[in-house]
Amino acid sequence: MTTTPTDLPRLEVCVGGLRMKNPVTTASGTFGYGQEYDRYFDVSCLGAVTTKSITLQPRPGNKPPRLVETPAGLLNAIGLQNVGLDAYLAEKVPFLRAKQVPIIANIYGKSADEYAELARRLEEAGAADAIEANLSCPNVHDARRARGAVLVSQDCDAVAQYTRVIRSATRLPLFVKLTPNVVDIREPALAAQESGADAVCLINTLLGMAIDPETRRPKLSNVVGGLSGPAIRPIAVKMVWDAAQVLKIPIIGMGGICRAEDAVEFLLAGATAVAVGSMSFRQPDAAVAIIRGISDYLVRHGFSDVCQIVGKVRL
Amino acid sequence: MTTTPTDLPRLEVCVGGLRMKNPVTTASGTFGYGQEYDRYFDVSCLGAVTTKSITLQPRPGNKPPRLVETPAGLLNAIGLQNVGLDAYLAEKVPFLRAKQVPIIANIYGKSADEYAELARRLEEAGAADAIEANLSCPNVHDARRARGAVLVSQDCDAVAQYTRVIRSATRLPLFVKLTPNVVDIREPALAAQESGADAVCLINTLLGMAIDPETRRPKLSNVVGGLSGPAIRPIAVKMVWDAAQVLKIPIIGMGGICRAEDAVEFLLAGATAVAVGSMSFRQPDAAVAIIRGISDYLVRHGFSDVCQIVGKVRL
Amino acid sequence: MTEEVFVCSPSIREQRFLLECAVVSNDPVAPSHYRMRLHGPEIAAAAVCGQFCMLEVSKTLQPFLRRPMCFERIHPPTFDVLYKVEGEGTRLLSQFLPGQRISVQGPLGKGFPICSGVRRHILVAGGIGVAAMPALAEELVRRFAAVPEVVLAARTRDDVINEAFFRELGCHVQCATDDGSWGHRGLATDLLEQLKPEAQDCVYACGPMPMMRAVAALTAASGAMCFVSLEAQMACGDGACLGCVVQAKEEREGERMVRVCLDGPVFDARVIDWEAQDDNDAD
Amino acid sequence: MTEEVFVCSPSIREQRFLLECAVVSNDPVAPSHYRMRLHGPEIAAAAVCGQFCMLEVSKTLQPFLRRPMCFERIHPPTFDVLYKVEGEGTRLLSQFLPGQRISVQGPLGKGFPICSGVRRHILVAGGIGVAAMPALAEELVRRFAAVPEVVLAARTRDDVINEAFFRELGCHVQCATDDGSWGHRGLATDLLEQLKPEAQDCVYACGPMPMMRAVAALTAASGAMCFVSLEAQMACGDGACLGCVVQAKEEREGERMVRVCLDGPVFDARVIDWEAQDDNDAD
Ligand SMILES: Cc1cc2nc3c(=O)[nH]c(=O)nc-3n(C[C@H](O)[C@H](O)[C@H](O)COP(=O)(O)OP(=O)(O)OC[C@H]3O[C@@H](n4cnc5c(N)ncnc54)[C@H](O)[C@@H]3O)c2cc1C
Ligand SMILES: Cc1cc2nc3c(=O)[nH]c(=O)nc-3n(C[C@H](O)[C@H](O)[C@H](O)COP(=O)(O)OP(=O)(O)OC[C@H]3O[C@@H](n4cnc5c(N)ncnc54)[C@H](O)[C@@H]3O)c2cc1C
Ligand SMILES: Cc1cc2nc3c(=O)[nH]c(=O)nc-3n(C[C@H](O)[C@H](O)[C@H](O)COP(=O)(O)O)c2cc1C
Ligand SMILES: Cc1cc2nc3c(=O)[nH]c(=O)nc-3n(C[C@H](O)[C@H](O)[C@H](O)COP(=O)(O)O)c2cc1C
Ligand code: FES
Ligand code: FES
Repeated sequence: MTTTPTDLPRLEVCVGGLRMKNPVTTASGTFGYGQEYDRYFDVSCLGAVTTKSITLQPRPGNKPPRLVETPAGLLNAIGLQNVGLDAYLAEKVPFLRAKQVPIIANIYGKSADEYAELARRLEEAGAADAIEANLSCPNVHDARRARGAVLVSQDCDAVAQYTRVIRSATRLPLFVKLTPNVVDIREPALAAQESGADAVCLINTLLGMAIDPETRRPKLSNVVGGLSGPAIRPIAVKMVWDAAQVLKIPIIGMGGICRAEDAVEFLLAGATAVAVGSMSFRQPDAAVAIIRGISDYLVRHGFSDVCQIVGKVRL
Repeated sequence: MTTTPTDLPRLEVCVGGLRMKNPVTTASGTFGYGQEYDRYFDVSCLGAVTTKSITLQPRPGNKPPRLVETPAGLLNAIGLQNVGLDAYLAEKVPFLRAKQVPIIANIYGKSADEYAELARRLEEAGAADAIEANLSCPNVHDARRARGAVLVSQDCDAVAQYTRVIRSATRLPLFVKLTPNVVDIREPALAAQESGADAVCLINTLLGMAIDPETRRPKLSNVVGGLSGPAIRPIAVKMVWDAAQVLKIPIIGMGGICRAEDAVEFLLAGATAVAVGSMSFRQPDAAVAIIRGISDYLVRHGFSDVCQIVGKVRL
Repeated sequence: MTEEVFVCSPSIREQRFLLECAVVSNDPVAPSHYRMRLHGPEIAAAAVCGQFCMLEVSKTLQPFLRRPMCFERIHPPTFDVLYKVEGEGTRLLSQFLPGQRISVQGPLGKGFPICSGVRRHILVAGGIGVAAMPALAEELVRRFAAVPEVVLAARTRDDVINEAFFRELGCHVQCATDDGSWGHRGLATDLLEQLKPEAQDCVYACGPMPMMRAVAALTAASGAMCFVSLEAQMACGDGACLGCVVQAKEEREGERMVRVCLDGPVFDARVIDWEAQDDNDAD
Repeated sequence: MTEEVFVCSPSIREQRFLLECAVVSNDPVAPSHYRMRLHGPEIAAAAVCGQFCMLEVSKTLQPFLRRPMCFERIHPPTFDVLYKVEGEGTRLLSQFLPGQRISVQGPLGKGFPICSGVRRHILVAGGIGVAAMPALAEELVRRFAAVPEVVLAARTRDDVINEAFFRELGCHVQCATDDGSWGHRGLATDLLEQLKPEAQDCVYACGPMPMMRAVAALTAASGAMCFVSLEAQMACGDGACLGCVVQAKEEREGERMVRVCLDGPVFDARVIDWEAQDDNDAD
């Protein structure tokens, strides 16, 4: 493709079969089902909308308090409160379909079969353009009792098994979302790739905890929560870079992306697309500014296509 | 012990055989060898001074740039630059001994035997009151080539082996410092305990990375660095709490402690003592304010002894 | 009566703005309490009493989240927020100077329902809860020429805010202080009890959790309507993060949790499961 | 000549302060450049030209680290810092108002050696490097009644700072701008070359890395003494973190790395391994 300096750069990316008109989606759980933010900007300008984790049955989530602000970050223990698959299909999908924005449906199940059923039914209903399997939610376990590797994606064999089962249930692009609470992110990432995942999503939140000195009680009712926000960005960039060294499938990078430069950092580290998470809470239209900023960056540095910078950190 | 409300609370703690007049030490690598900070306050008021990691031979460390500021944190890749054991003994110990402040000598070796030799020689020279074995430095490996579990403390068997070897070389209280880049901190912590450690130190920095979008190069010459500062505090508190559930030996807690309330958070989570790290860079006398603030906290809440709050988070 | 309650609730306003507003003034009104007047024509025009906005207290990423503040007064093109310095965010807020700009997201949430046919409107505010009341009082006066009765509770005399304002508006005002330095020595609920709210009356309350629990119990017993304005730790303010929930007494649309930011912050007191509320959340 | 250099260096001053200083003024002096005058009697009394201080630009934890700034002028009880808005920290700095307080740590590092017997003192500043020069010029005038020669390089005419100041001090001033809008069109080193520094002369330089490398090469060739003031990313400012190192040409006391904060920021140009310096660090 030839471009003249005045052409706008090409932002389109293809992530494991999902075409996105730009590399920016939203992080699951930080953007509702899109409608909440359509009051601030037209969400159809996004590369895709990633939904809050969907479960087969509605989930009430954890008791409050569920949020604690931390230095440059946020601890949450929502506990996957969500409307459940049926209500998602009936109430949330029509809006997103009317918007004609690609849907990455994030799913959570108590077993590989539940994930598979969710994927199958979402595909049947035409209610997703890609499936993101959340194998890494830190907030569905009782922290008072948990021990050892409790998240599916802390166990490479489990990642492989879950991925295979979900893979066999759907032809939609399948993304697997991993936890950063591992020794070496390359291992679960490779396990997902080898079992049929079309992309991996890095990173989910890091396990964290906060205690109120005045009451001497944990600040979260669930004791432990997941840490997100700019505080964790260096950790996320490192994991994306690590994984990009060994993966053939693309990566959706996330963790503390606040501005376009942060998104560019992830792209350079090796992410093909990025997700804006907690920053949407602070600035509901952050994703729009980031899309625009990536385009400006490419122009400023003389690139005609966003793919030209993916993984192009200069060592 | 009976106290009247006007008595000052007892701050003394005993950490695996090391008596500290208060529960506050400094984190290795953030306080030089004490002398640097004696210009701001009398370092003999500390519970102990923990030194920069000492190696058998002087080390030049990594090439610059070695530091990047990150949101509410700091990425470093110093690479264990230090004067080496001989210069430590000749130049640094006399000052600390004159100050009569307990010395926690942090050591780093390329093999278990090097650690053992360091511990033996430090004990012989009377140059340490406790040994902190840094089994978790993220900055001595070439990030471009590293793969899998590269830090000793990411491998429980290695933790056990190293601890046993060092243990056999010294009768000084032996502390083992662990990396947070593991699935379950309880495992290496237990391995250390069962192999003769007198305490564990949690946490070293988290692996992280930052890329400059303008130059497209890593911001650190060593590509990858260790993340510290308030950004990581919730992660550190969680790990201390996790480990405290299963350990019989005490914990020295660290990671983002900036103010007295942060220190109290670690004590409540189960640390017997705490270390002030990166915050000393911003506020050289932070540790003093923290000691004072812990005392004020105890008074305000009617405690007569700091040990009364250790591990006393109310679940 | 449940239907009635929901009928008179205003519909969710879908209009939301994200605007840089100019600070008109930002002055202390009591020890560690400030009032900030903001110029924000679109937000002021859209806001109703009881709704709130989210303020970006710093351009740096620390604090990371916006701070929720209810509209104390809504006088287009301006609106006021009254706030107490609690921590870092509100401390930063208190340092804004006239002429500076601050990013405001709002109006958010459901405000106070303005029901016709009410005999007495009784406003009960504890502590900084008084921030929610002036806009409501003005609205009641404007709509019904009603003269609300107002109960203001505070720690001490210096912390009693807006008393003169309510009197000038024609309200019947009673005060309570913990130390008896002004008005009744004791609780807001002591005074509310003396007012003997009945079935035709409507009580609006905002204050610490124990006060609101007591007001809810008292009104439930008397059959008066009662609306409470709740607080919770918030991230998005828009119903997206599901962080700000409080437990409801019954399932509503399959959920036991209601979101303070979207379903509230004003709730019919009968909706809330008061037993499940934690006193430590509010001060 | 190496000995000479170390002999005339001032000894490390062990006096360090950590003080809240009052902002006397904080005014723009050129596009995105400001000068802040601080009232800090102890620091001003202890500081020497070429040393620096670390400013706490925010009371929040973001930015987390202090910002290093050299002393532009030292006039006890006040001192000045001249700074360019580069990012968040300096932007916050530019928002301080007279009367506000800011935490200052200093004086830090080793300043410019003031050597007697020098024939010509030549000061070369590129960009914001000019911040290091006024205190030095004043000191040279005071100590030796010397009239330094000054070369100021900047991008464009508007960015030339302190020219009038140096002239009033009696210095011989030459300017260079990238675009030729003021003085010579070209580099500081063009002008330095014309000045033909010789073995008895002393050149003091502060500016972007390529400029300092060129100055070092030029003076090395001519045999003139040369002192450069370097920058590096800093955390502690006190020699404790080992973060701010630059590579030296030879091992000194067994180490190849020197710390900008403690061994510098002013170095004899011959100490530095110029090949190892990365142009991207300085702008
Ligand atoms: C809908 C709503 C409307 C509000 N309106 C007002 C108002 O008009 N005037 C006013 O002064 N305050 C109001 N608040 C409370 C106000 O948002 C908090 O006091 C403020 O966020 C504290 O921020 P901080 O950084 O100063 O304190 P922090 O340092 O964040 O915390 C200090 C203390 O305040 C508590 N706190 C922090 N954030 C919140 C929060 N979002 N809700 C409740 N408690 C919190 C913390 O748990 C802690 O105990 C409102 C809260 C909500 C949810
Ligand atoms: C000893 C010393 C003295 C200095 N004196 C002055 C002075 O008198 N006037 C002045 O304007 N500047 C001076 N600087 C540079 C100044 O410290 C940086 O410009 C400032 O820290 C940038 O902070 P920021 O938050 O605005 O930018 P950031 O957002 O932190 O960074 C913006 C850009 O500045 C670079 N930068 C950040 N920190 C430093 C640093 N410590 N050193 C060098 N580059 C940095 C970054 O790499 C980035 O490219 C000095 C630096 C040192 C080490
Ligand atoms: C309040 C909140 C809720 C979240 N819920 C989910 C979820 O339901 N499913 C999921 O896979 N990730 C969830 N996440 C994780 C985010 O999708 C994302 O991985 C993480 O927050 C890191 O990105 P950020 O730092 O940009 O927020 C949630 C995060 C937050 C803050
Ligand atoms: C600049 C720097 C150098 C460090 N050097 C060492 C070291 O030599 N040995 C070690 O065990 N830990 C080292 N650490 C880790 C700290 O001791 C501490 O574990 C970590 O920084 C977390 O604490 P903090 O967040 O309070 O800084 C270093 C940390 C920093 C920031
Ligand atoms: S604050 Fe996010 S749902 Fe209410
Ligand atoms: S800044 Fe810490 S050693 Fe120089």
